Amino acid sequence: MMPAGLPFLFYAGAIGLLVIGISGIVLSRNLFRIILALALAEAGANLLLVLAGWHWGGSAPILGQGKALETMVDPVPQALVLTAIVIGVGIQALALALAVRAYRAYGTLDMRRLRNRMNRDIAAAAGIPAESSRDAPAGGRPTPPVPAAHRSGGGRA
Amino acid sequence: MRNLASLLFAGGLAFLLMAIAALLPFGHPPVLAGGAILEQAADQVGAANIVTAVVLGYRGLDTLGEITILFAAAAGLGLVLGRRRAGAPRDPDAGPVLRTGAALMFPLLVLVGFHIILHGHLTPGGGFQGGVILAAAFFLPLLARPGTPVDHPGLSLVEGTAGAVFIVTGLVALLTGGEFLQPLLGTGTLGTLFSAGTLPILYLALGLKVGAELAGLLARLADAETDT
Amino acid sequence: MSQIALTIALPFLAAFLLPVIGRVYEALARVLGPLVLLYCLWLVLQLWGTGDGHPVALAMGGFRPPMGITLYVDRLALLFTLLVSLMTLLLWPWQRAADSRECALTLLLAGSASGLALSGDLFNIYVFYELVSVASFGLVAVHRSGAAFVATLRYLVISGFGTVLALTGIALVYSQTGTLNLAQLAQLAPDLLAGPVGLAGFLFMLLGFGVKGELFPVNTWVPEVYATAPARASALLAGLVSKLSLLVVLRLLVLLYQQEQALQLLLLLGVLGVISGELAAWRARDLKRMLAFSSIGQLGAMFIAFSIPGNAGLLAGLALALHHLLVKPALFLLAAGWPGAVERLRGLARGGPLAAGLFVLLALSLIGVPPLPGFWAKMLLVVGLAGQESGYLLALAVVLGAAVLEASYLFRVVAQLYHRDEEAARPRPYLLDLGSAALAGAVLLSAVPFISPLGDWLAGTAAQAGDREGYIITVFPAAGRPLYSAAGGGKPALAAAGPLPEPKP
Amino acid sequence: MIWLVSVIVVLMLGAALAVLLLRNPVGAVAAASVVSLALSVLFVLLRAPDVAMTEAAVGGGLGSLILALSLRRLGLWRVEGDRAEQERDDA
Repeated sequence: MMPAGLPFLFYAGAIGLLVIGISGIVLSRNLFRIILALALAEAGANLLLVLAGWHWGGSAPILGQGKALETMVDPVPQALVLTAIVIGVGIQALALALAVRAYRAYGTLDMRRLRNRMNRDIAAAAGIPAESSRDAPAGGRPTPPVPAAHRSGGGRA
Repeated sequence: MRNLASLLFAGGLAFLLMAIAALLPFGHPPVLAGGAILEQAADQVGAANIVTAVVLGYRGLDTLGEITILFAAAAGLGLVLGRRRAGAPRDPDAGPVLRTGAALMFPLLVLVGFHIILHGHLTPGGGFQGGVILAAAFFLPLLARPGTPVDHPGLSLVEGTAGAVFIVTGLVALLTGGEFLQPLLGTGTLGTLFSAGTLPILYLALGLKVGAELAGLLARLADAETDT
Repeated sequence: MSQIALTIALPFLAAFLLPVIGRVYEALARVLGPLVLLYCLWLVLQLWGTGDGHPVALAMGGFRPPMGITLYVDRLALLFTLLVSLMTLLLWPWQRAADSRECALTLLLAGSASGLALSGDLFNIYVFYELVSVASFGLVAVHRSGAAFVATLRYLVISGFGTVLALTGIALVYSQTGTLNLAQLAQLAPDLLAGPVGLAGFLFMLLGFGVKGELFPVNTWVPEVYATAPARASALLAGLVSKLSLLVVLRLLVLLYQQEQALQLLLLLGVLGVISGELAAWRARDLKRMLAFSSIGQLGAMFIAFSIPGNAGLLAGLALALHHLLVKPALFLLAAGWPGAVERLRGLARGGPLAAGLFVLLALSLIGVPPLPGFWAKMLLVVGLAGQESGYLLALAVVLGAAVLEASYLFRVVAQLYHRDEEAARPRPYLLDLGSAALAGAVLLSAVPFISPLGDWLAGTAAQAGDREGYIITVFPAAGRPLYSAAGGGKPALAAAGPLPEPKP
Repeated sequence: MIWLVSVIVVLMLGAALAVLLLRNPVGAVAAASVVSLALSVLFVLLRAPDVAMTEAAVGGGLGSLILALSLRRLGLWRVEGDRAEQERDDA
């Protein structure tokens, strides 16, 4: 017989990870933390997916160990999660590489500041005076300059 | 304003998630496609580890897509980070303890990695897990001696051919009258090393590809001086 | 018909081998991608010619549905596979062909886009969708400026967020039904997915798969990416990839969620997309941004069309999508050669009369001026909306208002282009882009006399795509039920399966 | 069983919160790998040994390695953080 609270605990873990991750993605301003939060939310979704095929008292889906087929848990979600984990780490690596380059270019990891700088560069490339970028902070100081060697040419013409 | 909107959005999603959590079938899943696979995997694929049968057999196209995503991520990463500047300084060597440790660990990790890959159709483990270990094995010496030049062409050769082996195995089935990615060579005896037809070959290709891709990715990320 | 899988496999194979071949024989690597795409194009055309127009289901790996992955080839999927090969070939990054990685990513985009069009499996759609995303990340960052990196990064974070939502949605659907096969899901949906969990699954999948379709709350990446990416990558994303996202939403709606709540939700998001996109486009001061925002608005109109119950909505949505697929990339290519801000386009028509003329033609069609094809697409939407109830009438008002806004901002650009008494600005030379745009304009014009047969053909395609029963019967021919349960365990579908080995005790 | 699961779930969620709340990025990376390891234990309990191995190797090992390497490239690899600079990043 299954302990009453057990599946609930698993689901609470999955939903909890998802909620923490999603709020981290949406509310955090530090780029590095957003990337970490993305991984957390993904882990929560993976756990939810494995739970979708799990039942109490099941055995691992491996033949030849004396377990009956009927007791095995659903192998499909496990295969899906294998795929999802590997996809997630690939995207994470790409995100970090981009974050490194963005940091080299603008000297900050603050998403809002990065966005302002980017909008300014885009406007400059299009030949619109800088004041038109609505999101620019009123009288906001630009971030401290990065060493010139690390600057890879902000806006492109 | 924007902050408030995103707060509301996140809050709404969180509330929705918690609300539906109460409605989920706790631990009583409807096993539909999975049940059919459990019943027939031994006959159709012949892998003792049914997850492997699903990953490489029933959902082989997903797995092809997945290694391709890793490939795309590695290519994108190379595109973003650029080439190494000529004459850029490198990190100093690690101490002798770490160097010797790395030298000792290398063969061990390679052995474990291949073992996990080649037994993926029998026991838990397989191409991804073994590939990660292989990548670690090749990254370890780099960590101990940052001056060692990374053989990126060699890695991309392994990566390319391993990926091609995976696809060509699938294409052979297509050209001999089957469907794309259909397993070949029969199923063999369940539970032995040479069983499950082409699955171990596919897993080996997959493991090598994942290993080479991750090793290249790690090497690029570790090299602090790429800039073009 | 099995060969249709080659449109997925061959681009992947070529992309894997490209770096290896490039080291040995560079000239071959340079033409390998276009050659493969040409072959795919030829293959799809041939299959089109030999097929009888009935949908076909292919079991990947020889595993019968619902165990294996199914590819579903109907007229719509075949059309999209054709368009994928054609568009990637036309928008191939010729100018930057030196970098093999960019070619490889474009090939991957083509292969995964074909996969997305063909796939009949929920998780397989997710995988190909992710591959499209990851390939496009690399492609939009190739300018390697700081702005491009930040834009790509924001695009990546929003896509990653969408990934999580889509995966959650799939998990919810799986927890209700225990299958991923779209045909089987279509059978089970009326019983199992009509509840709140199923609907929440739809919301999550819609938001997740809507990121590329520039759906309302998850589209903030659009203007930045299109402003910083190379014109060809922007054209591919706005023209092709967004339509594939629409295709996924279409399949979900038709097969899984023919419920009023799901349609209302889509209608709401579509209306919000139209309003926010067109208003922002009207306020935009540079051309690329304007095109990007207007693209959000136009895709919103397509979501509105899909939310109309019945085949009329599908037809309107498909017509709008195909029209947009032709016009928007061409506009992006034209904008590539022009200086960004609208004020700086002054008198450009004298320097480049062909480009300016093309712009006028495409803009007129986009606004919906008869007798251009854009008019007929909008007409279908308006007629479809007019026949519906209250919420749809509001959407009708929004669509009509959006057309007025579109006309106002596009004419602002045209007025600048043909401004007389100023020093004429000169466009940068860009023959290749201009040629592709001219091709689109020519296709647009030559479609005018054939509107009626084209419309009939499209109506047939939409009817086929909207045929839920047909989908189920094609995938499960035996009386529309899953084979394994009908046959009670059934025989293995694999020809290669040997005698049954006993599991070891 | 139920006690084990509840301890692990609490540990996992606590570490997840720590990922978002810790000021020091190195600490956040460490917390993220704790989440991965706790998750892989949960996967073992859920009878998913393949997934558990992958999560431990990819999430716990490789993911943390990638994060650490990029932290080093960002110049944020310091255990005792420089307060002022971090506040600039977090602000």
